[in-house]
Amino acid sequence: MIEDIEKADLEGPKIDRRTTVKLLGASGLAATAGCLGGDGGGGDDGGSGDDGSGDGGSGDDGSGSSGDDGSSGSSGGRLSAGWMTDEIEFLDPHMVDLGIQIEVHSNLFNGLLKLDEDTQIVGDAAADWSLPDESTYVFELHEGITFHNGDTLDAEAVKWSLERLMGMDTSPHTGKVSNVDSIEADGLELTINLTEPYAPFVSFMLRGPGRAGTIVHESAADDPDEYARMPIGSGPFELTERTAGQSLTLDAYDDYWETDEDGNQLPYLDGVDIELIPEPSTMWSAIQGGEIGYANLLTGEFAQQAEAGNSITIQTASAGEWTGIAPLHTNPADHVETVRWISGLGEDPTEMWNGEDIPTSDRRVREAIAIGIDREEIVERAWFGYAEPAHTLYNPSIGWLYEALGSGEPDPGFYYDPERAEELLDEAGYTGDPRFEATILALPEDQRELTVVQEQLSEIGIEIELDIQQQSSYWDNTYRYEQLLTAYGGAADVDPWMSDFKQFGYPNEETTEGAWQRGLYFDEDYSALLNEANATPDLEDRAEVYQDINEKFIEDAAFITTVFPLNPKALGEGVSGVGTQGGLSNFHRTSLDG
Amino acid sequence: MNEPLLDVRGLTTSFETGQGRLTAVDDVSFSIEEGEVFGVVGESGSGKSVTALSVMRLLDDAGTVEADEVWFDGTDLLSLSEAEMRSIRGGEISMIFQDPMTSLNPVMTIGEQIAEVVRHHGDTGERTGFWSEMRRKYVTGTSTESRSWRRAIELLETVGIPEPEQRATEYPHQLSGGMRQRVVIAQALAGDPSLIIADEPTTALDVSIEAQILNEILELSEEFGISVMLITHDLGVVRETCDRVAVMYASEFMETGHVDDLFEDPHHPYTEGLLASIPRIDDDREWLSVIEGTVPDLIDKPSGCPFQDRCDYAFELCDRPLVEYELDSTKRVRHAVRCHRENERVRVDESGHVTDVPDEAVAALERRIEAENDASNDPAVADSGIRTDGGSPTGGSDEPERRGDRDEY
Amino acid sequence: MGLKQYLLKRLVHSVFVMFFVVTVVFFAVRAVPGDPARLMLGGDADPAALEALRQELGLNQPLYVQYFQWLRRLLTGNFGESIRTGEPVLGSLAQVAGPTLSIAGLGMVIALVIAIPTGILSSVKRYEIEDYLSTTVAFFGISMPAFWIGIVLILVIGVNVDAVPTFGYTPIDEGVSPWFRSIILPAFAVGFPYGGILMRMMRSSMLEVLNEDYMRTARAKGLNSNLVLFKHGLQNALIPVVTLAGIFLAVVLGGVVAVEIVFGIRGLGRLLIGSINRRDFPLIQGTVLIISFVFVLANIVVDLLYTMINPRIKYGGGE
Amino acid sequence: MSSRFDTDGGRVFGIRTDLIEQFVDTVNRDLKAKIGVVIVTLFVIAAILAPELAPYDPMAQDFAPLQAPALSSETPLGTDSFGRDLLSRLMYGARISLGVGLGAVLFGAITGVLLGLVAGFYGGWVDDLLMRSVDVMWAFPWLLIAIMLVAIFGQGVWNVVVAVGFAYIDDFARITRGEVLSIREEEYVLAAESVGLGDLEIIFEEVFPNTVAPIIVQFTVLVARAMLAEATLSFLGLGVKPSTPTWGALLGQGRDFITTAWWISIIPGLLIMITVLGINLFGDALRDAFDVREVDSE
Repeated sequence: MIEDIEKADLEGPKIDRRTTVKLLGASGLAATAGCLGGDGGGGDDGGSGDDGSGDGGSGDDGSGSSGDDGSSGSSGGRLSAGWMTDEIEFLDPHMVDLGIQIEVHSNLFNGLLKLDEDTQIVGDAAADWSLPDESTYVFELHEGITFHNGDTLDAEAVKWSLERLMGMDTSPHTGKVSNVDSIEADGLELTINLTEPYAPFVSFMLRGPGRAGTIVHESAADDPDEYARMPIGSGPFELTERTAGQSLTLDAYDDYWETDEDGNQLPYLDGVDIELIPEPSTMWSAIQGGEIGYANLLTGEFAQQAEAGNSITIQTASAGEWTGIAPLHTNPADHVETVRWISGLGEDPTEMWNGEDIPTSDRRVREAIAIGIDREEIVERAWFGYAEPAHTLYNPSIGWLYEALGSGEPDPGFYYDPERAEELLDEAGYTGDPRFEATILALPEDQRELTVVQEQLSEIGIEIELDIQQQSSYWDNTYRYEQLLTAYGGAADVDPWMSDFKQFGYPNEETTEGAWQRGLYFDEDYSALLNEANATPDLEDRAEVYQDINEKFIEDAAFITTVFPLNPKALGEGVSGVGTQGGLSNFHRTSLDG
Repeated sequence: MNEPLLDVRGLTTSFETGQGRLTAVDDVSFSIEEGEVFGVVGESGSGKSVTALSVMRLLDDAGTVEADEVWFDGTDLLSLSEAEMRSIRGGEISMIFQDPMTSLNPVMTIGEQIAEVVRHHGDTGERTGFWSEMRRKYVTGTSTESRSWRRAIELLETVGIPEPEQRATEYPHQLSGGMRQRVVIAQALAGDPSLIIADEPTTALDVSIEAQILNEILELSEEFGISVMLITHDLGVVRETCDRVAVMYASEFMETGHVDDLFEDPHHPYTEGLLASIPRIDDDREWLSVIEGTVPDLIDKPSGCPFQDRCDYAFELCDRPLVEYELDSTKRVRHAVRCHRENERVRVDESGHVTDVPDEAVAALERRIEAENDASNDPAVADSGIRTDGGSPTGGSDEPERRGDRDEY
Repeated sequence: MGLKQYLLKRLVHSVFVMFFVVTVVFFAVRAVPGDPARLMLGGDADPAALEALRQELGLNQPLYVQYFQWLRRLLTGNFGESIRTGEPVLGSLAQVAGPTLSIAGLGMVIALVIAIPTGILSSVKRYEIEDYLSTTVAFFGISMPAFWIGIVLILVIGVNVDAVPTFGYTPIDEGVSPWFRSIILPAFAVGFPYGGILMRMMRSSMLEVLNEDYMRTARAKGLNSNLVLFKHGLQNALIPVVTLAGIFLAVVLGGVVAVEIVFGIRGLGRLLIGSINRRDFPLIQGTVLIISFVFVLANIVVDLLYTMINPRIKYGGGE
Repeated sequence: MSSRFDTDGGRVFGIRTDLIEQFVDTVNRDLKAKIGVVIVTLFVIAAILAPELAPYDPMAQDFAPLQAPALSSETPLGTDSFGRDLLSRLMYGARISLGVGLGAVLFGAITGVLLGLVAGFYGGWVDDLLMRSVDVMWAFPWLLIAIMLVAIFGQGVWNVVVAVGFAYIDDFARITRGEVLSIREEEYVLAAESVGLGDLEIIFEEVFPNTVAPIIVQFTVLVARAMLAEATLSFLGLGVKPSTPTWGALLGQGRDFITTAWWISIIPGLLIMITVLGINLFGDALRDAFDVREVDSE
């Protein structure tokens, strides 16, 4: 059962490369129109513009069967939805970086582009777009889009939003638009000039995980705090009430512009009441008892229980998430200035490694760890099957690349081979018992996975101690480089840039490359390849470059990938049409039976 | 002669302890006349208080009380239901306890502590149900207009407390020790009793006010015609206040008689010892040093005289079960002693020491013990015996001792 | 000492205690690793953005400057704003006070309702079946952490009884019945362990009272056993229980935090944990101030209550 | 003699032997005390001998996950969600749970008793200062301490010991101070002073031994509570390291499986309950032996 879903999930969400390549104006052919979006356009996608379709990434009914559920279920009503979090503090898309927040604001905002249920990039507010040259994007906006306060969403509004982001000091996403040279707005036509060709740019323009392209209303400038609390967007729902730490009330926006294939106005629901439920067992009780009709996340053990019954439907989706372990490549004290900059702590790096052996600085040790881990077992034991083994870095949400590298079986990749791992360790000179000891710094949510890893590594002679810390101290301590291993990962990564540029690139203060280096992997060749890929908008060519990047990544064992989590999302009885692509919870086409 | 107010026959009280059965009161009989002050004197731990509590049936489950009879004013207290007994307690019979600090409830006003007795035993027309009482205690307080409260103030005045209206609203800790004991007396009077059992009423008090309090008790009981059972370890107090007195030792009554007879002509060696220690009896602990030896263990108490180990006059009969010997009835009231030295067949010399124990003395004693055992082992026999001879514990059938039974009262 | 004087003295003392608590907290939370700016930017952040945000939040100023600024504002009744959301701290505190006070309050009532009757019953029927039963129940409460009781309650009652929601809090102004139903399970989870402790205290306290002379006096007055027990015994037995009830407030608070998480209710406990986890300094300081205020206030209330039910004690006595 | 206990008796670990005799007496007499002693001893033995007695390595994920208890199987008490043997984990857990419980209370007791002794003995401003600090500690949310310790040192046994123990300092300080105040003016203390003994000697030779009984009683009461506090901290992610088996952590971790694999949290729950019961009975016996009132009315 689970295998089926995963398979379907992995086969389903991929960019139709033929189409996307054409739309993105690759192979030097300029000015090819990308005719996308919901109403009436985009021939060969067949309903792919939908935000929520029947069963998104879930296996049972196959994907893409959006029509039936959507049109028949426009019965209205309110959905009560559980959100597994303690708090959703702010929803200003330019400030938000957490999946759980993105999941909410994907219902409140439009982006220029969006992910459809097959995780393909399609137009959102943009009905159409073209690339007159490799560094210029021209977007044609839909007509009649309005913000929740009635203001018109036109090119001028998008320009304002992007320029706001460009001017922000404190946004984590400013870097995503730092290549923008100028923006011109003319009615519904928006022209963005980049300083140079920049491949990831199109992903940044996605609503939700793209972060940067989500269109913010200009009232955000008046009172940023209030805007972050009660944002005004143009999405199918507007936020009308919130109780901090407890609930959010989303009401349908009556003048929402989008309609389904039959011309029914979206959304179908009258509203969504989001309840914040931080405790997994409570979430499970709540959906089991029917108090909520939707859970944005169930932990694996409860998802299994749900699938054993038949009243609750589980939809799994990769939220562009990957997990792994960053090994310390080098002594931080040898790179004082660089490490100072990366850490942002305003202090010199630790000198604790001076004269100390750093086992993980040896490529063979890193590889031994990487192949000493049995990812299939991790998936079963730690994730209850709700994950895919990550034999390399790029997650299934980046469909085109995932597929190009060999999908579930990338080549090269890290594959479980404990004998080889022990040989490597022998070669590296770690022959004792234990071969060596290491501490791994991690977050509470990594606990299950690392408990399994710990046991697996102890079998090849490496004793791991878990140092589980709360987020607050984890983030600081990861930049102190006081442990050999750091559990690390990413989420909502829909472009390879989001997974590698800052994480593994060669540190560069100008471009922020390598700004998040957890392992201090300083390799200029690797960096050169990344930059080459970033300057290659053509996906096929970019994928070619990525073959090399991947080879280098595996060869150097730059990072030890573990799994791509698949978030189980639960739909209560009678609830259908939640769009869970990219790990989102889009209620655009959600309906309630009866 | 009138029926006595209280007539107790064969009272035995015991407690089950971890180490065995503790006999706190062992086959005790006594009676109290109307208007009489009856003293019970003995060391601490001799069972005086337990005797009183047994009569009041206040020992709860902790102790087992057995008695042939406990007659009070024509009713057998043993046959009363718990509810009927409650109307006796605090009403017909009230008690004054030793330490006024601990025997008064620290969180209730003095007025209410007295008034509640008035309410429960008087005819005030006030409601005494559970919820009415709880309301008074926790919600509204006692109305100062109520009859019970006014009566409480009267009583405070009667026992000589100045500013009674003010005092009634105060708590026990705000009063001096003497005042507190007056309050206890007022409380004892509140139910209009015919008998007050005062258990060491002055022990916890300063010597200087001891006399005042005793006088208060005696004057009031005389004024209202109340009998008093005064429990004390203080022979001086007994001599000054009591009409009759019983000397208690190791859970048994050793000698009972008129206070003058007892003081002038003590027959029991223990009584003699006590009297010898009078100058120093203001302190409990001094007693032991006067009479050498220790009080026997009351747990699994052996038969025979409990005093024998300490007694200068001990002889071979002392380990036989004790029986009561009535002294020559030349006295106004009965004078009884539980000491085999009083067996008329036993020869005693000038100094009081036993010189000869003839066989017939032993035989007579055995017969009497046997008879008593029969009586107590067979309820029918015991019952009939009690009816015919007025419930005498000495009610054996053995001739030589018959005389003791004849002129009782 | 008069009541006013006493209250004044206690108030001064309380302010002193609270001042020290928050001062310690002020410096302690800043000494601990964890950068609010980084957390705000979602963990991964570019060094430049971090620096800019720190500047904006005033986190780059010397500690003592920050401290005195905060103190000065506090003296004017300004608790500051959350550095995370910009919302006034006082507003957030007002919001969470309702649920926490409701749960803790009802929890205490439940604890007392369990503890006092069973404690009395258990002492009166010492070594009888009633005693063993109540003691077993008490031990059950004592030995189960509140969060676990909460989870079991949700699974057993919340899922199966429609009238009782499994999570969330309904404010009382939306109706007493929905409010009550939303807090009954969490309150029970908090109150049950507390009740177990109180029951044990009540039992031993009552056992002691039962041996007191004044109880014998009461029986000697001819009062029936209920009156003896409840009119004469109860208040005396409550005296030590009341004293300790205040001390055990910490137990309740510890329980409330976990229970709030289990029931998805945002109260003081979760606000505290959340604000610490996010290093939202003004919010931490505000929350700790309120919690220490509640402790200190509870202490005063317990003292007053103690004085009320124990007429032997003057204000400020008991020491 | 006005001292509470005869001070002439011998001492073992500062506790006079007459107290120990009294305790042995109580245990001999009272069935409940016997049960308490048996339970406590049993668990302490299991804890100490866990490495010898436990059938498997408590960390080894060698079995199928979520096996139900079956006495005849390899894993008589079942397995957890990682396939670890629960019996072994519970045995090792006894070690840490009891250790943390004892350690935390010991920490609180040592600190609190010292504070209380000094405050009560010297009185005056020393007393004021120390007792006000204790007030501050009391009003200081101990969860905050737990969080900060974890932030600095990461999860671990010692954090729990310190954080939980911290909350008990004020209990011990107050009790000790109260005892000291009542003993302070006793003849033998005054006598010791007049003989010219130093303060330290008086405090530890004369004063402390006479405060020890109520402290021991409080100690037993709190050990049980400390074990539960550990469970709550583990639940909040502030407890011992996640792989460390403690009963509290097992109870908390098992909550997600309570409908499918009840044994994971019910069995440690029962063990905690039995231990708490045992410790309480043990404490009751101590209390009876030392004649300490559980609650002081004044």
